[in-house]
Amino acid sequence: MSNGTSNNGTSKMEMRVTVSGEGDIVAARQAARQMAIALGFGSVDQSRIATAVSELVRNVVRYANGGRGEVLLHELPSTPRGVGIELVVADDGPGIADLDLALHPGYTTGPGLGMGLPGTRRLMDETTIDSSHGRGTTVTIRKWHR
Amino acid sequence: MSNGTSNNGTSKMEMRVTVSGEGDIVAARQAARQMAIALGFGSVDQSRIATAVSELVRNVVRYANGGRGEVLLHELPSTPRGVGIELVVADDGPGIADLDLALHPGYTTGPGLGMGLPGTRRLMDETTIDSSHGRGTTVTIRKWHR
Amino acid sequence: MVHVPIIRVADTLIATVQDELLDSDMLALQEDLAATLERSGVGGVLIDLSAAATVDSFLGRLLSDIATGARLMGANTVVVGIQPAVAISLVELGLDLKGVHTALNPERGLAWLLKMNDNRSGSNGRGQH
Amino acid sequence: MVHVPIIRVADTLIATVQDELLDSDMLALQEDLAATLERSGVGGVLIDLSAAATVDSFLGRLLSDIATGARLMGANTVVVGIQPAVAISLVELGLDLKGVHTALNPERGLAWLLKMNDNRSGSNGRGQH
Ligand SMILES: Nc1ncnc2c1ncn2[C@@H]1O[C@H](COP(=O)(O)OP(=O)(O)O)[C@@H](O)[C@H]1O
Ligand SMILES: Nc1ncnc2c1ncn2[C@@H]1O[C@H](COP(=O)(O)OP(=O)(O)O)[C@@H](O)[C@H]1O
Repeated sequence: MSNGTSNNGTSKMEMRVTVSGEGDIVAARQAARQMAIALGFGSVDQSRIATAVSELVRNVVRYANGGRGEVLLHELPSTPRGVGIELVVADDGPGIADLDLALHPGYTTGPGLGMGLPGTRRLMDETTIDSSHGRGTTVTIRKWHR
Repeated sequence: MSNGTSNNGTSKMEMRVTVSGEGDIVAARQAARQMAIALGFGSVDQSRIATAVSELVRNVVRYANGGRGEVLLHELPSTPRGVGIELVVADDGPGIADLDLALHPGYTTGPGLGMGLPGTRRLMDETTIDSSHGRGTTVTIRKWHR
Repeated sequence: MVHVPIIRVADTLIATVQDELLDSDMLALQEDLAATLERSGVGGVLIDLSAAATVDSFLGRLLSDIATGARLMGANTVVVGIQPAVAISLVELGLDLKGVHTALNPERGLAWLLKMNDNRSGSNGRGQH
Repeated sequence: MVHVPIIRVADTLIATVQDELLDSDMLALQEDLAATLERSGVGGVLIDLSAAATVDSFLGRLLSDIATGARLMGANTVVVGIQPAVAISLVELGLDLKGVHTALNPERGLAWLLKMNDNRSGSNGRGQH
């Protein structure tokens, strides 16, 4: 794992967590919570964000090649919707062949509950999944607060 | 939100609610209930109509560009079926790519339950959805009473 | 933003939902109830819906979520006073508020909570639902 | 690797989960609890989650598995102290920890275990859930 934080008057906050094992599930959600706190998110939103990150990074550890991937965390330019945080969880693994199926609650090809992807969608304001068979998986999630 | 009501001897009742945020979900269903009461609908029909409008306007807030759209409410020319109310909920958003899927109970691409469109169809006498990918969405619903 | 007041009566938190609340008002109520549960340590939550003229799928799901969340924290929830017209609309919408215990009025709701709580700390039951 | 301590108080094993544990720490706790249950022959397990700021589907399922495993060994499990924010997130994630008994705090949790144990050694129940 490696973190890099930069935050001064003009630039936006940004962090990166390299994923290579189960310890990085904890590292990534701590980084996410830290940034959420810095951006002024309340405790319930902090928890929602940390939970979603935990699910997505565990998927990288479980399903990607060698459990390797990367998490990018950054502050979004503020919009009428308020302050926003974006997290991008990416890997070069086998990808998700049938996305509709993977988003179905209870669907899993592993040892899990199959709630990670559908749950993430409910926990966050926006969830985009870019994946196809053999091309790796990139999940981008966003949350705003007023 | 902006309301305009006109009702005299010859012309039909008409209202309009501009949708730009979650407050307009409440505004639109209040307008719908008000018109339903004025047209003599009973309390259960009032509730059915308000519930359907609530679902449709929340969809605009959630899925349309910038959560913007419009609700037109009007009295229908009376027919053998009796007095009728028509509500048109329209937006210029991304549209619905697969309407059959969207009408399936439980299908959702957002944080909801996926009951809005199929439920609306059950609550109202007539539901027409005009939408396609990239062309916005217009849902027209009608209810009559003797 | 409208604040839904939460009052504590003996071992129960009571929230009376006004009519025509915003989604964000209800989400705030969810957070308030959870935080108050933790602080107060009471065993029951009663939500009075008798003033709500419209309950849609958002509010319906939120009521389920509040009840499930309270259960995870160790408290029971009862929803009381759903209007007849609202009940009919909810059914047609396709919601049945599964997992949410309901009662006709606050008295009956409180009686149920009392019974559930006796079961939890008392002698004869599983206090589960 | 972080070791979750298990202490025995009368007829109960108490495990206090720290924040930010690894999956493998929790799997080790599951094994430790089962082994300690067998050795000690106590009738109850209390898991205190009040320090856990994040509970995801892995931990949620593990809690269910621990409770079910303990039951198979003849002991009851109660999970106490789930934080308000965690309860709301778990519900949105789609978990309700069905089959896991919960209580607001250790006192209430112990009272429940006591009652369940009375039922076990008494005449009217098997202390099941
Ligand atoms: N990063 C990924 N790479 C490859 N497949 C994935 C990835 N994330 C999810 N999947 C697939 O999607 C399924 C559903 O994921 P999810 O809803 O998180 O549940 P779970 O992780 O419990 O299986 C997984 O079982 C797996 O088949
Ligand atoms: N106005 C709209 N613009 C774009 N997509 C929409 C709109 N209304 C509905 N949809 C799509 O149809 C799906 C089903 O809608 P609905 O049945 O109301 O359930 P929900 O709103 O809970 O998702 C939505 O998840 C969304 O993908």
